[in-house]
Amino acid sequence: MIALFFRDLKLSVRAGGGAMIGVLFFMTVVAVIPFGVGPDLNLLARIGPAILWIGALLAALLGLDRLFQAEREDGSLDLLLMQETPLLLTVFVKCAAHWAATGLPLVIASPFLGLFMNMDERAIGATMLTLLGGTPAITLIGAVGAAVAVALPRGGLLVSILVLPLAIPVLIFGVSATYAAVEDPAPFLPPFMILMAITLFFAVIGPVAAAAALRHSAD
Amino acid sequence: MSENSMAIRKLGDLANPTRFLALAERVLPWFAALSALFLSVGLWLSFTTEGDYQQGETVRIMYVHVPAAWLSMMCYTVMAVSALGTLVWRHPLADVSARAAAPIGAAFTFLALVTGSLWGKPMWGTWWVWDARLTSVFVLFLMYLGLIALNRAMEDPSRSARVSAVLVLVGFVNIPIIKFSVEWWNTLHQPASVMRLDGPTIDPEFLRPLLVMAIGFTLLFFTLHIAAMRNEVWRRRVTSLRRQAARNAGRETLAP
Amino acid sequence: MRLLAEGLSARRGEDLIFHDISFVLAAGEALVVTGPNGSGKSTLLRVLAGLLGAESGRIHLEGGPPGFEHPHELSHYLGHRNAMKRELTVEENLSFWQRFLGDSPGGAGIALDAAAEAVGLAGITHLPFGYLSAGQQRRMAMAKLLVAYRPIWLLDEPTAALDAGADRLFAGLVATHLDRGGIVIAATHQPLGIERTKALQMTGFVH
Amino acid sequence: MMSHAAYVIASYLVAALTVAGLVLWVVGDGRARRRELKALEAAGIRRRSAQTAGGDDK
Repeated sequence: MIALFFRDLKLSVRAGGGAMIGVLFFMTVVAVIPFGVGPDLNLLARIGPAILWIGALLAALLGLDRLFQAEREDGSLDLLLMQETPLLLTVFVKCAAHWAATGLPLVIASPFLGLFMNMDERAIGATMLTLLGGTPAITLIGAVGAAVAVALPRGGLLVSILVLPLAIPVLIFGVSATYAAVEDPAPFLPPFMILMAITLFFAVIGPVAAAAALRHSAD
Repeated sequence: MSENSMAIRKLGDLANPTRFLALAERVLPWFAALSALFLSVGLWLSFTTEGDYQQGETVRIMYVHVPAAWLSMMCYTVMAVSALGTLVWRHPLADVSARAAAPIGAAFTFLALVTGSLWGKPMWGTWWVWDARLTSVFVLFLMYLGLIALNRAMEDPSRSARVSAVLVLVGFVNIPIIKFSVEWWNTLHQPASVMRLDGPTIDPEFLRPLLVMAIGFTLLFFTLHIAAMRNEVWRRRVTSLRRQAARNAGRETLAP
Repeated sequence: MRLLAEGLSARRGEDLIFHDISFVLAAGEALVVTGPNGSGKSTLLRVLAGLLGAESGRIHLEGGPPGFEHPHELSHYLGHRNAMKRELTVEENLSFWQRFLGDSPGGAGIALDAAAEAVGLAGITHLPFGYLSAGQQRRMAMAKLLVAYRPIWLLDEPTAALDAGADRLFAGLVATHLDRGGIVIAATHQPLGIERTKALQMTGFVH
Repeated sequence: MMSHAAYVIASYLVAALTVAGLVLWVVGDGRARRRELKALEAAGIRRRSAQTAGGDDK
């Protein structure tokens, strides 16, 4: 299993890997926003956390469709399916590797983009923390979509369409926890705990559902 | 006629990567030593000269910020010229040069952005504003990263060369925008004070360390660029040798 | 150890691909499945590998190691595709599968270099897999069968991209595996050149 | 004014780190490539001629 984790990590940083593309997409999306809403620093500071979250959500979805499709195309998926090791463990490890290669860089890049958005230190810290807690959930939800769409040609867009509605709760609680940390009356902890609960929930449900979808997609 | 063929041979010689490697071997130590010399003198000067009465100590940030910003544009210009070389003259080293320059340019642009940010906080009270100069430099940074990603995404360098060359040339539009953004738009960023048609307006007290640092950084860039080009030539050699090895492998062992 | 298939039939969509196939293979025996295109050779192998559900019938193992319910957990499957990553070196690919698959009880895989040697491609394991020719890639995929031990080999058109020399080499590998008490099921157009084989002729259905 | 000194030091530090990173990358990359060439040469693989080996594999 450790071997699988490191293989996927290696693949994502090798030529054509998705690790760097995700961060680049994140930066580009966030950089485009001020052109749209105008360079008003106060406004940017107010909407900054939300924009970072939406950007991270979109960037995290970017490479997800390849999660199982690449394995299927070269026949590795057959071998992964055949083993006595539970398939959901395999799926979970693949998700972990995918998150480490694409989700974690987003979390690390978010403070820099927070500065661009004129956010203060508190807001940046809160955004980073909520992204750290929330992006695994996006990956795990995305794994289900990727598993469902694995046998489809041009499944890439479909994965985003399938996954985005499911990821909305993550977005809601991620953003509200961040705002709760910045604005005084609202407490930070309750929405953040709900966010963590969502992540844990999908850490269980995601691999199970993805494994079931993979089993039935075989032909 | 013989003159013509001589010229062609000359061009061919220049294009020969083996020649380039030999040349690089010879000039690299000199470049490295010179840039180290200029940078250390520049560092000494930049910490011993007086602070500005208006900007105080922070003026010292200028001595790294301005050279880095200058290099971020020069590096892109080098890449654009290389891209022309790839598309028009089909010079084999041109693509090598463009590829090797991209990460270095990205690093210097990053440096310009960070030092600018560190300068902006005490002067303007904010890390970042979305004014024309800063935004266009940030766009330049994204372009560098995009080009690096494009170069990495394509396995075969001879095919990706033209594609990325086209992209580099299209992106060159950004360079004059960066240069003149401070004059065309009313921005927070101060206007140019060194590279002006009517001579520098900057006090000689600051100009001296700045120039020495700029020369040092430029030399450093060329040192790194030549070394990175050499690495790229080697990398391609390794690739072609490996393909050759793969072709040879079956034949020996299975020949009856 | 015996591998038994009883009354297998499989369906793809609405179409019945094959019907009522039974065989028994003891340790050291090979089954060569032949038949025209579309007669269901690949489907049969995928059913045996547990990748497709059988419409009816069952596959089971007698006298196998305890704790393994399904024969496919004790099987290598070499499909049409090689299950190797182009971006990684041969060595990285093989060592990944060696560590990921692990050995089944009753045997041990051989070292990577020895496996590359066995398929006649020693010395190029440091190359990215994508640099190899189609035949070399296929041979490296066969090396995968050697680095982790599995008693049952399920081979789908194993020699499709191979030249005559590699064909013989592969027949040698299969023979060695059979000698050690393994079971081989291979679907193929070409004769494998192995003795001690049972034959299964797939006819398919005429529509 | 003390805090301003911190900004100056920070920017020089970032500059030093960036330059050091670049130099390390270039040197390390060069070392690795040279090692690979050596290994290939030791394996007895040689370039057919200086002309064709510009990396543009035909």
